[in-house]
Amino acid sequence: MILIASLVVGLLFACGVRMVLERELVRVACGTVLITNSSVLLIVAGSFPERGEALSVRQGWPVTDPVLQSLALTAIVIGFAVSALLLTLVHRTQRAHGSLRTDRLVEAELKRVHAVEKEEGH
Amino acid sequence: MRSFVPPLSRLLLWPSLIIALALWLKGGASVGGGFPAGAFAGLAVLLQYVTVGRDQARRYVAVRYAAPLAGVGLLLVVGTAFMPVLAGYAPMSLFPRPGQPELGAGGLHLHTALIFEGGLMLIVFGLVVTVIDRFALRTGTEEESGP
Amino acid sequence: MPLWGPLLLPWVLGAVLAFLDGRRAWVAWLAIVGLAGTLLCTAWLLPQAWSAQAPQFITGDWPVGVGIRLRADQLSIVFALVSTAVLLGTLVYEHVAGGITSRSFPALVVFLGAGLTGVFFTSDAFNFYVFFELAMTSAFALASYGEKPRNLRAAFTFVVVNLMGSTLFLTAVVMLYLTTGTLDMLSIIAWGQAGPPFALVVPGTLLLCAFGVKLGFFPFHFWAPAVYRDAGPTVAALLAGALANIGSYGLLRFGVDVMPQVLAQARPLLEILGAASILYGSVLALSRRDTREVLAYASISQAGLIIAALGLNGREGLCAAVALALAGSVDKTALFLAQDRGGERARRAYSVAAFSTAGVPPTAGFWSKAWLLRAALEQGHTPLAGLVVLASALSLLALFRAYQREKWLREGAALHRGTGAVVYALSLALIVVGLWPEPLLRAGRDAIQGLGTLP
Amino acid sequence: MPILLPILLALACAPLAYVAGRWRTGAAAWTGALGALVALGALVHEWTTQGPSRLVLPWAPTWGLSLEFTRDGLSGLYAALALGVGALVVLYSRAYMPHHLAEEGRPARDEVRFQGLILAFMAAMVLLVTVDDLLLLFVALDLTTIISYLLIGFDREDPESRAAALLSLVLTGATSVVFFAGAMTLGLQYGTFSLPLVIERAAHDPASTGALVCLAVGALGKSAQVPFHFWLPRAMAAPTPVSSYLHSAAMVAAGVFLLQRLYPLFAPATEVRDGLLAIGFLSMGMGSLMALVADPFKRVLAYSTIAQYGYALVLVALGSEGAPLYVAAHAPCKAALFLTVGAITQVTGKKKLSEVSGLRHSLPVLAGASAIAAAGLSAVPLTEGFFKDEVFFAALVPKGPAFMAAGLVGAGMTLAYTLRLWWGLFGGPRQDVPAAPRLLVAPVVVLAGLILLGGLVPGLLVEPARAAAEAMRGEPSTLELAYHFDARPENLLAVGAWVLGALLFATRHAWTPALSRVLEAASRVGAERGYRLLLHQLDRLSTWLHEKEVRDLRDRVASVLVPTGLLGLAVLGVTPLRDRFKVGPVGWADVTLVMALAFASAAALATLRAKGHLRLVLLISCVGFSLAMVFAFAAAPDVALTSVLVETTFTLLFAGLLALLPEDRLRRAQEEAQKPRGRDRLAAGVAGASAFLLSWSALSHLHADRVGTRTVELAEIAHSPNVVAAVLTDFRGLDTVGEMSVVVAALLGVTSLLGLKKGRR
Repeated sequence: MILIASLVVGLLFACGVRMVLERELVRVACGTVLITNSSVLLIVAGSFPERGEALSVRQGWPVTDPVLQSLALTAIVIGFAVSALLLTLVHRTQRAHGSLRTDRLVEAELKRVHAVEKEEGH
Repeated sequence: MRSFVPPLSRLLLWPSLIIALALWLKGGASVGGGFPAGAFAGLAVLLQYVTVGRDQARRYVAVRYAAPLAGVGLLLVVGTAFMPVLAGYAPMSLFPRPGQPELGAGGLHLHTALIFEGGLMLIVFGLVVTVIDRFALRTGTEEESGP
Repeated sequence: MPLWGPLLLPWVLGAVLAFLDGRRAWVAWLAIVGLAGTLLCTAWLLPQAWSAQAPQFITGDWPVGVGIRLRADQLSIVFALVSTAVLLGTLVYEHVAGGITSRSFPALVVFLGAGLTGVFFTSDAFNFYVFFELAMTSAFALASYGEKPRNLRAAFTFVVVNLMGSTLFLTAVVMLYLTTGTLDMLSIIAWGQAGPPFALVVPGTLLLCAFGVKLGFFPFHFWAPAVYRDAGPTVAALLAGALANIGSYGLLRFGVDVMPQVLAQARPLLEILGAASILYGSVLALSRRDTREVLAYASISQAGLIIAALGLNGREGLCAAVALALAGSVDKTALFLAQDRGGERARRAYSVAAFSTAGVPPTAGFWSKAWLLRAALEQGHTPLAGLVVLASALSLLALFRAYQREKWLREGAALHRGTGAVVYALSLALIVVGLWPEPLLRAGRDAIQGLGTLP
Repeated sequence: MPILLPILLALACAPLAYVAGRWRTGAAAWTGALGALVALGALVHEWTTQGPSRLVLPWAPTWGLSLEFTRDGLSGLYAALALGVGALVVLYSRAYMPHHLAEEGRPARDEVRFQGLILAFMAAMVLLVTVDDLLLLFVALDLTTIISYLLIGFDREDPESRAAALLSLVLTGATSVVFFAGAMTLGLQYGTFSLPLVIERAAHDPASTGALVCLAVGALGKSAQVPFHFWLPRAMAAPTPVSSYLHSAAMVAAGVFLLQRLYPLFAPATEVRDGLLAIGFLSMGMGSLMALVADPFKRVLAYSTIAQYGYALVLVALGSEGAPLYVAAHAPCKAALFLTVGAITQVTGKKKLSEVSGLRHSLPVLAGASAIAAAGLSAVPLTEGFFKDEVFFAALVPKGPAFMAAGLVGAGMTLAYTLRLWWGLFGGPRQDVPAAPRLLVAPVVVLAGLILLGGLVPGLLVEPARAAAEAMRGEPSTLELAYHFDARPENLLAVGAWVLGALLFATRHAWTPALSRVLEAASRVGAERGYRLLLHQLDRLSTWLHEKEVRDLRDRVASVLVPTGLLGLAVLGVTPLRDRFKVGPVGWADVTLVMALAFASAAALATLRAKGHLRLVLLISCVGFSLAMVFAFAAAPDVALTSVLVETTFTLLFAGLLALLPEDRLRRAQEEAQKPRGRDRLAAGVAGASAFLLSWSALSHLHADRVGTRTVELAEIAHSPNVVAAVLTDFRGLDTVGEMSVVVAALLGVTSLLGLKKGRR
């Protein structure tokens, strides 16, 4: 079980990284969501071995670690908030640059750098 | 097709909100809590946006003032967390304290955690609704003015 | 002053400010007064932090580990003081420089302040993460301030790269909990002393990388030049001056305090990374034309100095790391704010901060570099000492090349009285500490005293 | 306490002058000069009435530092020089600066700033010579560096003077950092930075050669000695008062002063002293040769300064008691000559020897006074300069004929270039120019008077020179200054030098062209060339690195994740841990869990192949829902519920975003995005493998007794049957408050990014 869980964590993480490394803003945002998901999975996976009742706990019965659950909840919420922010940022960025591609961002960046250098050169 | 969807969604709004309230109040005892409640309520409003459009959805006060509601929620949360220090307790002391008798009956217990969860609900509701509202607004203007 | 004071004040204030339109002058002043109050409250805690028992409380009075412990030792207090002061200065600058253009700017700065104070005060690994995220999210939202295409570009890069850092940090915290069974830092210290020596190496590595992203040292720094260059000057000052403190504080707190055994093993690595960042930052700063890019690379080199100091054996290196972080924070803020404008006032403030960054007396930066040099020589680590000397010379060259560019001669957008006062105050602080270094030296020495169980 | 009086007075000069300047521009110089003279008076008074003493004030006890000041021969001599020449230069600048500023097109008020800087420099110099602590020495040394940078770059509209300022800053700054490294080594070796203690302890335990070399490098950089000499000629771009002060009596003197102050440390280290000796001779020769051919007057003087401090360095290296005297005798001569050429530039507007001649007719007083200064520089009897060469020769005689010959040639060349300069200015065919303002000439006359006075009454010089030598060498001095009319080697050498100098001057037209060609050729391999080459290469390296540096967002992300991944893998590889990886049992109860996990993985893998954006978003939400299922099966219903709700909201938000984005842009991005690079795959592979192995390792070592179990016990007392709720709202409620603040902060970000105002982009 440990192996399977960690394999899935690794897989989700790898897919997330692969998406973040795309050259398109929406996919980058999707990638961060996957990465967040993988870390939440890791948190919950910590309680796989002893998972049991979470509600109406009785002493001595197996219990899913409530602290891990609350950590997972917090992580989900924070991830959600940040992703919402990222989505709006994607929208604004693509409007400002007229493109969804990250290379356009780089091009704009370089253009500015060259402009500054030219200006300073004189 | 279109004719019955908007009224239906309007009909669905109130039950959804009641479920959200239930999630909030039951949070202490069973699955639920402020966060799911807020998200649920937000989803219910989202449904309104999808079916009846932004202008109709904004008829509700809570929708128009979603962002300030989130602020109120944060004040509630921070207040519940830090008010007890005025009485000499450590921050995040909830009442009744351990050992103090519980108030309330049946499934519902009065506990400051409820206020806390209520704050949570408002904040999450505020976030969801505001983001939706802004997206909806943009969709409207985008069609008019273009990129 | 109870410990929760400096935490509560910005928090409530942030919540209140969230309602208000930050473009109004009185709202900005409210935020400024609130931050100043936070600063005062933090300063009020100084004697307590220096007493035998550092002030602390556990939320809800629950047993250790169940509740969250907040604790303010000397390290926390000095970092909180400097960071809040930097935030305050930046906020005042932005307000008097011509008005805040975004509704939420003051609220976000205050939230950033709350997050930073929380990060410095908490003694619970996951709570650290939450406050860290509070600071980061405020910074994410702030990064696009100005909302020009270049600002948005910077914000996007900043958010995506730092999200990776946050994920690494979250993973590390969870692994700490899974391995040690507790989130309370003091309990983790106790566990680490008893547990197997290599058990915490994995979370330690992840933490190093996570804080590496925040602090921006080689090879985690690649986001920094673009972001510092393209974000607004005030935002760059916030990011470089205040937010980067999380990185140095985190390395000190987790490395020195919580996991000294891991730090001891990581020393060679820190040395290498430090040397690489020092060289990389100093060399790249040389040929840059854009002043802010020069500053960005200079700050990479500063970050390298900090972790090279951490990599040294013995306490002197750690003291040097604290001093470098504190002085560097004020330096960078002053530099980023001063380079925004032309004219005589800006030139003066810039040159003071640049001298401080290069480690030229009488400035605060000199003492911090002197400390590093001292620690390196004490350990017989001559290559590092040589590197420090080299870095000083190169950063002097790079910073003053930027200083001499034509832009400064333009008188048009000179610093006026108000903005000048802010940058002057920062540079004056650098000079005063340079002339009377005792506060900085005390802070550096005492901040380390209570940490960990190093020999 | 009285020991501080001259220092405090010197420190007060600059602010006082500034205040006075605010009132009336012209008052600044007079106030400053008066202040400097009062400080000088206080110094002389205390020196004559009280003799040497020390003062220790508390400063930074954490490092065991205190402010230590001394009043001994060295500090007295150098402080007097700095104050005296400083006062004269400030007065001179009163006459010089208005004209200069008008030429530069700057407001006349900037004069006050200039004078303030000169006075601040003076104060820094006084501080430098009076402190008695290694760290303080460095602090004061860098103060002089900073102020000299501001002074040399005073004409900031002039690119040349900016470049010169930067060069001097970097060169003297870098060398002084090296000095600091040396000082720090010594401080650590002896456990104190207090100079008397260091010297006392060094008597038993000699300082390490490395530290001494570091100290020497700092001093050489300051004193513009080979190979750091080239900043000085360039610094001549500064206004003349700066050159005449900094580059005669103050800044360049600081380096040699340091060596004299630290002489007891150098005394046992003969190798270091031999090195200094060689550098001294080299600077002497190089400076003199360059001075023989240079055309701009100020450059002649700059090279002469390099050469003259080469002499002083030789004297220090030989441990001669005449070393302080040499500096003291040289400074007024050089200052007077600098002031002279400054006056000439102001009157004629010319800067080169080839452009002027015969000025003696128009400027007779200046010609006379500068003749005396020139005589002093070239060690003609009846000027105090004579004695500087006498002590120099006296130090060389015991070392043998080779040294004597070198000294002879050096002194001869000094005479030759001084004659060349003076004759070039005042001799030759007559040129008529307007008279110089009196205030420009008066300081030269005063200095010339002092030079003559020192030459006529050498007894006046003996006491301070002896006291300084005593302070330097730590033993009583027997220095004698008198004219001897006999055939002692010193006299013979002096006469020989005059003859040689006269010969060189007479035949100058014959050898000048050849010499300049040779020197030009030599400059191609010189230190300056090396410095420029180094800088150039560094710049190229910097540009090259910058071009190679990652600028793409993808690479910026990869540069975080790949090193982390590799580091993680490496850590797993090198740290021995028993049973690092456990496979873990899989029972029948786990089947649902495994299935849900398999769903999540399949959906995640499918996202990579998804072409359309909508499909992509749906697949992402599939991953989320599968994970929610996992949480549900893992008995974490709260997490599952929240996860479901979040995923739903999120999917809808994503869909909303897609609706916002222009259709064609989406399509274009979609078509172009489908070209993954090999290294992206590799990066993802490394990151994923590392994430897998690291989580495996972490999950294999779960702590059995986590805090979670305590919370279960406590939940009942906390009046909350749902333990997770209890943890969220009560035990770890602060986390939740923080988390909610994150949400509000994000909300603020969203509202400011997507404002309600219409038409805003």
